[in-house]
Amino acid sequence: MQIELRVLRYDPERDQQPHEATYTVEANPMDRVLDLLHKVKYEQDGTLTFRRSCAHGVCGSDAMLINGRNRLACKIRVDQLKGKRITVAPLPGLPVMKDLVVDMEGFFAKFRSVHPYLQPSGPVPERERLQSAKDRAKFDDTTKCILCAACTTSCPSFWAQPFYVGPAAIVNAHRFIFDSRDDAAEERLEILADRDGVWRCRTVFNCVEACPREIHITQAILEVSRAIVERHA
Amino acid sequence: MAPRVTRTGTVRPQGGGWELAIWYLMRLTGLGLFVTALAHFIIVHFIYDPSLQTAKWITDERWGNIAWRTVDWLMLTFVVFHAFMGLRSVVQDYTKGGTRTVLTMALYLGAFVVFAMGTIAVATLNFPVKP
Amino acid sequence: MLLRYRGSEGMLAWAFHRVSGVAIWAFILLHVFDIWLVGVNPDLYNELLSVYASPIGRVVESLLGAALLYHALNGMRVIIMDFWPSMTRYHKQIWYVNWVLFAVIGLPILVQIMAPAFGLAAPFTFGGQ
Amino acid sequence: MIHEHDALIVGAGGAGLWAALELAKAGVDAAVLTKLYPTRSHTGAAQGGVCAALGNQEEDHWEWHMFDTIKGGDYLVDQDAAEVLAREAIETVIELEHMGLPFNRTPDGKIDQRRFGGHTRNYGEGPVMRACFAADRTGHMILQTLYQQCVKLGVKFYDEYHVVDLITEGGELGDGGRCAGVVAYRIADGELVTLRSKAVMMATGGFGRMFRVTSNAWSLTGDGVALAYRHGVPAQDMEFYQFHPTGIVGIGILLSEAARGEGAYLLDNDGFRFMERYAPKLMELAPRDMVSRAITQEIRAGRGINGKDYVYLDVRHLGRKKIDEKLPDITDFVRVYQGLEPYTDPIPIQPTAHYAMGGIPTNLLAQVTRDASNTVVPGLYAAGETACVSVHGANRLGTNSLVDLLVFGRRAGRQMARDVKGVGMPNVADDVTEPIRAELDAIRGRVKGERKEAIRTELADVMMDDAGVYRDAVGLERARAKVAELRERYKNVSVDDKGTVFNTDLLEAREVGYLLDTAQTMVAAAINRKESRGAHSREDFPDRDDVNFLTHSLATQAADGGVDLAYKPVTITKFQPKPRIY
Ligand SMILES: Cc1cc2nc3c(=O)[nH]c(=O)nc-3n(C[C@H](O)[C@H](O)[C@H](O)COP(=O)(O)OP(=O)(O)OC[C@H]3O[C@@H](n4cnc5c(N)ncnc54)[C@H](O)[C@@H]3O)c2cc1C
Ligand code: HEM
Ligand code: SF4
Ligand code: F3S
Ligand code: FES
Repeated sequence: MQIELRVLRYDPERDQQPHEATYTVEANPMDRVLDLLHKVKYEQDGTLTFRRSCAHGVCGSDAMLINGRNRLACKIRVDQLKGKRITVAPLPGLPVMKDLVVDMEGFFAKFRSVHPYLQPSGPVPERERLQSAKDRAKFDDTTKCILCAACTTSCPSFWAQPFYVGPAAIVNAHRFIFDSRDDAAEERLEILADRDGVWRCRTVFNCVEACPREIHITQAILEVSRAIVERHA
Repeated sequence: MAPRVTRTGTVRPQGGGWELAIWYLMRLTGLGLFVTALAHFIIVHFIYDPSLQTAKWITDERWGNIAWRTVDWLMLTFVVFHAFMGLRSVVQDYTKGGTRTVLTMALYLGAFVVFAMGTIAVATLNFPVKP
Repeated sequence: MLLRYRGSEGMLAWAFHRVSGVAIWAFILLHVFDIWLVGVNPDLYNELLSVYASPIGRVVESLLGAALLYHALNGMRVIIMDFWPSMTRYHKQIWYVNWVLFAVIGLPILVQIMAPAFGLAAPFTFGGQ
Repeated sequence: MIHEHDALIVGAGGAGLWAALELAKAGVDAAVLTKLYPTRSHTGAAQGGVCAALGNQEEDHWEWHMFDTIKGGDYLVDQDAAEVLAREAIETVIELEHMGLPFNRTPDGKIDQRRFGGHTRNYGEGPVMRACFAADRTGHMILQTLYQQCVKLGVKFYDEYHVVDLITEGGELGDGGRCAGVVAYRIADGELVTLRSKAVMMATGGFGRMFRVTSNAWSLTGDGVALAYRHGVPAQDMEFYQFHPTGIVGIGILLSEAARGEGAYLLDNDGFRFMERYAPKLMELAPRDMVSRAITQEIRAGRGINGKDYVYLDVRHLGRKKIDEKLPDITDFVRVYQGLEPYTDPIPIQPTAHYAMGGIPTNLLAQVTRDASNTVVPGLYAAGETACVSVHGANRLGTNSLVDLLVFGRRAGRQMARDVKGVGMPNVADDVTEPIRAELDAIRGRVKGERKEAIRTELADVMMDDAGVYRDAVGLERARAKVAELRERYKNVSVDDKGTVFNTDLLEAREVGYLLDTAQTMVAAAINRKESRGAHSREDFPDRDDVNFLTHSLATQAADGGVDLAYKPVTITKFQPKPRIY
């Protein structure tokens, strides 16, 4: 079948403004949007620029706005999008470098800001630190994050206030706050109790819809909020 | 406003417990309003018709009793906090810099004025009343 | 972006909540002012009251009631999730339930408020009337 | 622009990141360059697990692990290296746990372990639970955990810097020269950046993109091997390339061996567990080369599903609970990419190009060596898939690559930290970037050239068809001629994008060049190896020939643009070669 692929393009060396370019691509229903982008790049116009690497939804390179929602281009099939017209644009709310490539530096800075690494106290044991399967399960969901930024850039709170630390960073803080081996929860809760921390979440759930790893992000955020409340209680 | 998250990932904490308190009180006043504001609306629009609620009816009937005045004053307190703090977050979302500061201050001031007007109304209208 | 992004239930729920919140806020300003008038200038208040009781006033009140009811119900939805984060997994279901409650509670009130505007007697009567 | 660091690491996968941690801990001024953001590295795609003889589930010993590695590698493994691997696997896995890696847990809170292909108890008696895992996203967790630790220690990263050349001092690396740094292309704005350094480590991963059907990322184009090769460093054991038995039909996405580790079946068209014909003891858990060949045989015998070119992987009998707990990601892949439901449908699979056993030769300290007597190239190190120690020999066992990253990534970091103390900062001429700038400008400036896509797809086709699971002289000669032709055509390659900002078109063209180099060495070494061993399976020479070929191949660039081959002996310590039967 033929798909009309509309891509919001912008080349800082040539364009004043982003503009939409339309391509007609031959596709089959099991193709993914990434395949279509590749077809355009390899058969029609090599200047079309986007990031991609693993091509199966585990590296987080190719999150973009597809038919009005953030998704991974390599994880969404043509038949799932229904219809013969597909629109593609860069992730909302981050500076566009070129075509579908956005500047991720601010996003990663937020990730780093929540101290996303294990900080145990006490002596290092000879063998592994023991952890029950039940304790392990408490943060299982948030270990799945691939830092694709689909969530943070789908959040109206983030669009409104780019200082908002954003769902991805909170997810990664959650992963350590609820890890029984970690002893620095206090420090992270302090950071997230900031004005631009968890309180900016208005339970919009765009993040959850966008997350390609199906992480229950809002639940994680609210668990952190609750931990902050309990810490003060 | 300078970026508060730096390249090396340090954050300058701001707000401290203040944001937490507001967040929490938003929920508590929300719960309070769920009871008082909904009840209020039902009373004045469902049980009584607005056309009946003349100034005289208010002074004589509705606020003829101290319990109602207390409930309504409580509602006033909740609503002033809840609505103005709610609006504060809207303002803080969509404005920045000087505008934000001015509007936020205006909101705090507005909240005070509204709270004062409401309290004066509840407390002075034909007071003291018959028990 | 708000208009470009195709959010689903959660985003709608939030957008309505915010809009309704601001609308109620605006009304509260007016409402506190009019109650204040009761003491300061009862005649002016009564004049205002006739606007409230007019057909257009009734439409506005219905809208206000809808906003309040929606905001209150959705506010409870938010609070439930805040206190029991695992309920976020059912946020859509809660939202649908809210709309059912909204209809069940809202319709009788709507009829009651609007009936006089069409010259009909209010369908529900209570001791006070 | 010139930067300077005591040590540079090219690549931010598992191998590069661990090395960076060691350098940071030692207080060395080091930096990591990567053409992707670190968390995009393909280590994150590894699924099944990482083996270490912890013995948490049942009795196990590192000697058994060592033996399995050697036998799995069809005795081409250097046994001193295998010993290091099996011993240090244990401490590195424990160290990973200490860094925070969220392993699945046994009921008593220890790291959980599962079975994996080719890993056995008591020197081959039966499968053993040795693979430590975090659901089926072990690689993801390793990559994230190591990156988190790098954030913790403030490791310096050059994100989205594509290394396009190595800088040498005192001659080419193959002739005794020293590696003095790298030239990197900053993707954001096309700037060529010179980085001087006392020590450079290559950790650039594999080159599966040489084949049509592969589990590898688009970015895995053999950059490290090719760059070293261009400076005279040999490429070792290139003819050994692993095909993983269970890739999603057509697109090659991997369905981890963990599925079979948890008990999945392989079925032919009659619903028969055909592995019984090939490895009655280990069945589905035989090493990968055997299973891939078995599948190919079944398909050739017309027993593929409906006579087509695939067979079934069946997890239905495992039950939903086990599938959801232990294999959530791969079942998700099946749903998304095949539109099937693994609870109820068998999964069509076929072998997919997966892992390079060969690469840049190194010694046990991860120092790159340049000849049959293991002469060290000063200042150059390598670890991970791009390196060849060789712990995998002719065929890698499942999970052993992650172990390789940990053990030799760590060793590389430690060795660099030691080595940089004794040497001075090399001198680098101001104009080192000129040749490479000229090369890139030529590609960019060419108006009427050939599109790189044509070259890449033709390469992938010929390698898949003629240098795949089974090989023979005729096919390999065909491949050699084709690669030579493509190399000629590549001289005239051109791109659409003439800009400087984020020009992926240009970089992809550059990557095709790396693939052509690695393919050339692979085919040359494969033609010359007239035996079948591990993943290298010649139909015209079906038997292993220890008399003539118990040796590592070393491919270097010949003056005429062809390949020179040399051989170096395999280190044998404890285990004499025996027939490989499972
Ligand atoms: C789907 C899949 C599943 C696997 N499962 C397992 C498993 O269960 N167990 C197991 O043991 N092994 C497994 N493997 C194998 C193993 O994951 C890889 O061999 C290993 O992760 C390679 O790691 P690495 O550090 O060498 O390189 P990679 O992780 O591939 O990283 C390469 C790095 O080099 C950088 N780079 C490359 N070229 C350049 C350049 N020119 N300039 C700058 N930077 C560059 C990249 O940006 C990247 O950061 C699997 C592999 C695949 C593909
Ligand atoms: C009656 C008058 C009310 C007014 C004027 C009002 C106003 C507001 C406003 C302006 C907001 C901010 C919305 C935003 O940040 O997006 C808000 C938020 C909120 N309101 Fe109300 N509200 C009222 C009643 C209620 C009631 C009855 C409840 C619940 C029982 C409630 C619960 C909430 C909650 C929980 C929030 C926070 C939502 C969030 O942060 O996402 N409100 N309200
Ligand atoms: S939480 Fe989900 S959407 Fe957000 S960055 Fe992680 S994987 Fe992407
Ligand atoms: S979209 Fe944003 S507001 Fe909260 S629920 Fe998700 S972070
Ligand atoms: S390309 Fe890796 S997530 Fe899409």
